[in-house]
Amino acid sequence: MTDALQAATLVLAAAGGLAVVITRDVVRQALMMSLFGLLLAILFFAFQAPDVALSEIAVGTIVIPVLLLFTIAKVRNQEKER
Amino acid sequence: MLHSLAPLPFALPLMMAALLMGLSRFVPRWLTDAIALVTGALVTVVCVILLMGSANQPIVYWFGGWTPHQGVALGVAFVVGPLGAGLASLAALLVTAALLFSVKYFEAVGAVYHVLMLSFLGAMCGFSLTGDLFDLFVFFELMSAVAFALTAYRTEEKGPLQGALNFAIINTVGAYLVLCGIALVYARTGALNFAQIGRALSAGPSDGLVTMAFVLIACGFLIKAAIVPFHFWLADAHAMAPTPVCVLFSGVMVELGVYGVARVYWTMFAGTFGPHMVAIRGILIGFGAATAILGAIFCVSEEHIKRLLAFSTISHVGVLITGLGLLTPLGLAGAAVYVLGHGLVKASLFLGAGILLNQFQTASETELFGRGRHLVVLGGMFLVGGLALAGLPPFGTALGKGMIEAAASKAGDAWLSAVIIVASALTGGAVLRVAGRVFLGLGQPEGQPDQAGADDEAEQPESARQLRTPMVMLLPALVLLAGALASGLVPNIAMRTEQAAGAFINQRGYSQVVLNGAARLASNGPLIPTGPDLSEVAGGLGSTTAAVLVGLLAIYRRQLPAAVCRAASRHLEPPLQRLRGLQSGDVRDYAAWLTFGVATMGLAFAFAVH
Amino acid sequence: MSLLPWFVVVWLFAVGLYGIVTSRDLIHQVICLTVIQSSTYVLLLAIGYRRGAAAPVFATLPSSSSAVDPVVQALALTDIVVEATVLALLLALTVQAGKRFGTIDPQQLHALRG
Amino acid sequence: MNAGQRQWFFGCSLAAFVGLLLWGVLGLPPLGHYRGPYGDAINQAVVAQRHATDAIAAVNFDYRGVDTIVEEFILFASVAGCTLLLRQQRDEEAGMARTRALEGRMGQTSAAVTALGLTLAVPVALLGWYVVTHGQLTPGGGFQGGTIMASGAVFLYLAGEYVTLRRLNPPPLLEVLEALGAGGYILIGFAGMATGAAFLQNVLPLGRVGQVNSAGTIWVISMSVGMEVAAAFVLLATEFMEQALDLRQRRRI
Repeated sequence: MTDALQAATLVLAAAGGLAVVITRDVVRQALMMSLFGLLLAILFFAFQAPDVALSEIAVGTIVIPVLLLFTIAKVRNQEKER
Repeated sequence: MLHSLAPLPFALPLMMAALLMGLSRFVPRWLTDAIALVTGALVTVVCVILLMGSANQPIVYWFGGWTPHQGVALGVAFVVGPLGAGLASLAALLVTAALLFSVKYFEAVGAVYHVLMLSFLGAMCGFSLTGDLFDLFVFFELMSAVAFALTAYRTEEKGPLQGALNFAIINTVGAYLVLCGIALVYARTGALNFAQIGRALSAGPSDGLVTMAFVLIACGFLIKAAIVPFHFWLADAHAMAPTPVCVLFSGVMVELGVYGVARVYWTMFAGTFGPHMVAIRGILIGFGAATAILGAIFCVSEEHIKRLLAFSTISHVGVLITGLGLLTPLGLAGAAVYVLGHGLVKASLFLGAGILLNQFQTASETELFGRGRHLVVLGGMFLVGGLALAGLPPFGTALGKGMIEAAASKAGDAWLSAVIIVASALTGGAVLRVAGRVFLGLGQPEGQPDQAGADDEAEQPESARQLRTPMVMLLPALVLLAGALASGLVPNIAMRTEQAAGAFINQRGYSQVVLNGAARLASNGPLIPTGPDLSEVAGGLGSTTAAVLVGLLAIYRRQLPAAVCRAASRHLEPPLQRLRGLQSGDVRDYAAWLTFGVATMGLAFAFAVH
Repeated sequence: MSLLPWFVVVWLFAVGLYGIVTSRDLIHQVICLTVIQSSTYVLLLAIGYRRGAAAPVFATLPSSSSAVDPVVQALALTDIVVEATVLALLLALTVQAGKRFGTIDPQQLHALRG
Repeated sequence: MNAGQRQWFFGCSLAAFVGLLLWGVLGLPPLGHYRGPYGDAINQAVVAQRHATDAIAAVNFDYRGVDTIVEEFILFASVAGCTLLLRQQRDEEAGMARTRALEGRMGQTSAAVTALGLTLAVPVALLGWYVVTHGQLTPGGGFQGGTIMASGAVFLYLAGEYVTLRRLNPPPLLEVLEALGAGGYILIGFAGMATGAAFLQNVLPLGRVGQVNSAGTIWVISMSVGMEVAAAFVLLATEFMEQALDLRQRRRI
């Protein structure tokens, strides 16, 4: 059971990493990033690391996407102005 | 008593940084300056005391009192030896000098600048003193994070921003390489303490995992040390960072990368790599020599003074890597003395460049032509600094270089002397050329400014112009230059450093001291104090003369016979242009070079080990 | 299965590097950096994992029973903070670059050359 | 290099790099065969030595406490760096534009978002507090809890309450809290030295295993880290929020 969960999340993480990289639109990429973070958190639970999973949820799915979206909002508007 | 000083070099500046941040809105600028300066000076004193105190026996300090239990380290240790403490002292001295210089240099600088400088100091000290692999990494990261922010200090300009971005992206990838290497080492040994890892690795084979672990860690640190082909970020960041920050980047941060490799190699990998030492020596010397020569060529063909100094740092790092790569106590000791001498000279030259920038609002040699005639002291300083960089005895640079050359000829690699002489002659000659043209007005002014120059906008002043150079700006520069002279004159410094280097590379002794509390770390036997070696003095004078010739040639290159000029430009210009074209400013190119560099280093090690 | 995590680690590192080298947008590049970093978390946690062992939290677990390695988890935790902070710094640089250059395409940043 | 050259050059290098990495990682033991000794030594000793039941918190805040000090300062320096990098911009566009921007921002937020944000913020902040204070017992600790507390504040921002909060001018207070958290950690380290023990050595009673205020300094350090992390992330969010806001305003004009 654990083995299957680990294998599945590992494969999904590999696919998720690729998806994050090949998504060239940054807004969608930020959302992918946040999903990828969630996936990693599940992976960490599967590896018996609840502490790390908790951090990854807080950082990877909240803090980083929020900072990213603020940055994107700023930069996008700037480009529009030019 | 001495023992309990060990945590201070990192804890004190960090605590003061937090204090300044908390008080930043309530404390006037002069008090911020004073607190930062006093902290810097205190840390310098503490580091020097540690340097003296650890001369015969390293100081092992276990944080939290977690002494190792049956050879397993539970906590983190600082292992203070003379080389590490010496580097920490240099870092603290340079931070103090840079802070003093900044008092008048930046007019409206908030406490944030001081907070970052003190955090930088704490990180550098911790990096030099720690005896734990992951601790080394976190100090490395702190150093990086602070450095990224400081590089982009002048955010209103394009150059610093791009320089900082390139610096940050490349060095962050480097940090992940280090982390992967650490994970591999941990998987094999189940330890993070250098001594414990060294023991565990020495007992096993040097297979793919161990080799790649070393390659990844070393590449991460060598990216910070900016050896070819990882060097691209350095020129971008150094030319664009504020001058007092450049002092720290060139004077000590880059050298810490080299120190990191040395520490990692000798405390952990030397045992398992022992049978392949000859091949590994070849790899390190190869990378070092290539860096020394390429950096020197870039340096002498540059006319922006700060970029020129940055390229000269790359070249000198190459010399350091060759010293280290000889894998002998003498070579390592030479590199250590050279770090000290070079750091002080380079810091003083950067401060001089900062004074020029402050006075004339430009660092372009062409634009500055002849305008420095009235700055007698500064001109003299550049002249002496150029000579010192070229290796004029008795500066510390000359001594260190002489020791590296002696080590090279002992090891049968006498050709390295030629590499080192070329590197010193070109880098020293470039500075002498600047001194001659800017302060003496020698040669002819050049009509149009160099089009290859980086700026598409006029360089903005880093600081408001001062009518007369304030003493607080000139004094640190002069003191550092005097320090470079003094570093070559310390009684028996060569012998003491060689002794310290002997202890540094004694892996078994190191493990004994750290894990079993052995009383004394024996070096490879007693050393006899030697007087000044005549051949070293002659070598130093030779490279200085060569540097003067290079400088004169560069100054009067327009007066050469026309045929010579044409032939030179036909044969030298195209390859030079192509080389300089690689420095594209595009971070994606740099990342590709990084991958190439790691792959090359990895393949070289793979062949060396098999 | 027993080698799968190591392949995933190498894959994530390589994919992230590929993203950095081919990127046309600084924000994209910065996100690719976090993909590289995520490979280090996977590596660390997989190294410390022990089959059938529980998390090293002894509130519910008798302390004698076998648990996975807490050290790598502490390291990964530190690593995550480092990631968040470096990312914030890089994004601040990106915001500023957007203001000064009017673009965040690395190909069109032309302040440094030669 | 042009794009094509770079891709070829990089492609070949990457192939070699991946091959080398595989050569390295294939020397690892198969998954699930952790051999120790570091982790096992800690697992065996932690409850007896430190009266803490979460071994990770004990490693982070005691056995390897120095790492965490430095980690806190990486965060601290990054926040200082972001303040530095984003500061000049704010000076340029200060004054009217910002106030108007904030009003504009408020108008844009829908009532539903405001309600959702407000309902989320308080429980999230409380959860963060719980996670901070129970770090030595159950998974969690200063870092995780601090981040969760900070996300509570971010929900408030997103709910459009930023204008109200902005009037309170949080950054100075946050900076002091951040400095207290980071400096406090080092002071706890010095407290160990003041009693003649080593830097960061425990100086407090260990308490009963399983109680909230057990585990001596681990608990105190966890609180100080929590304070620093929460303040630092809120500061970061504030900095970036202001950047994003200044621009929305301009678009409206």
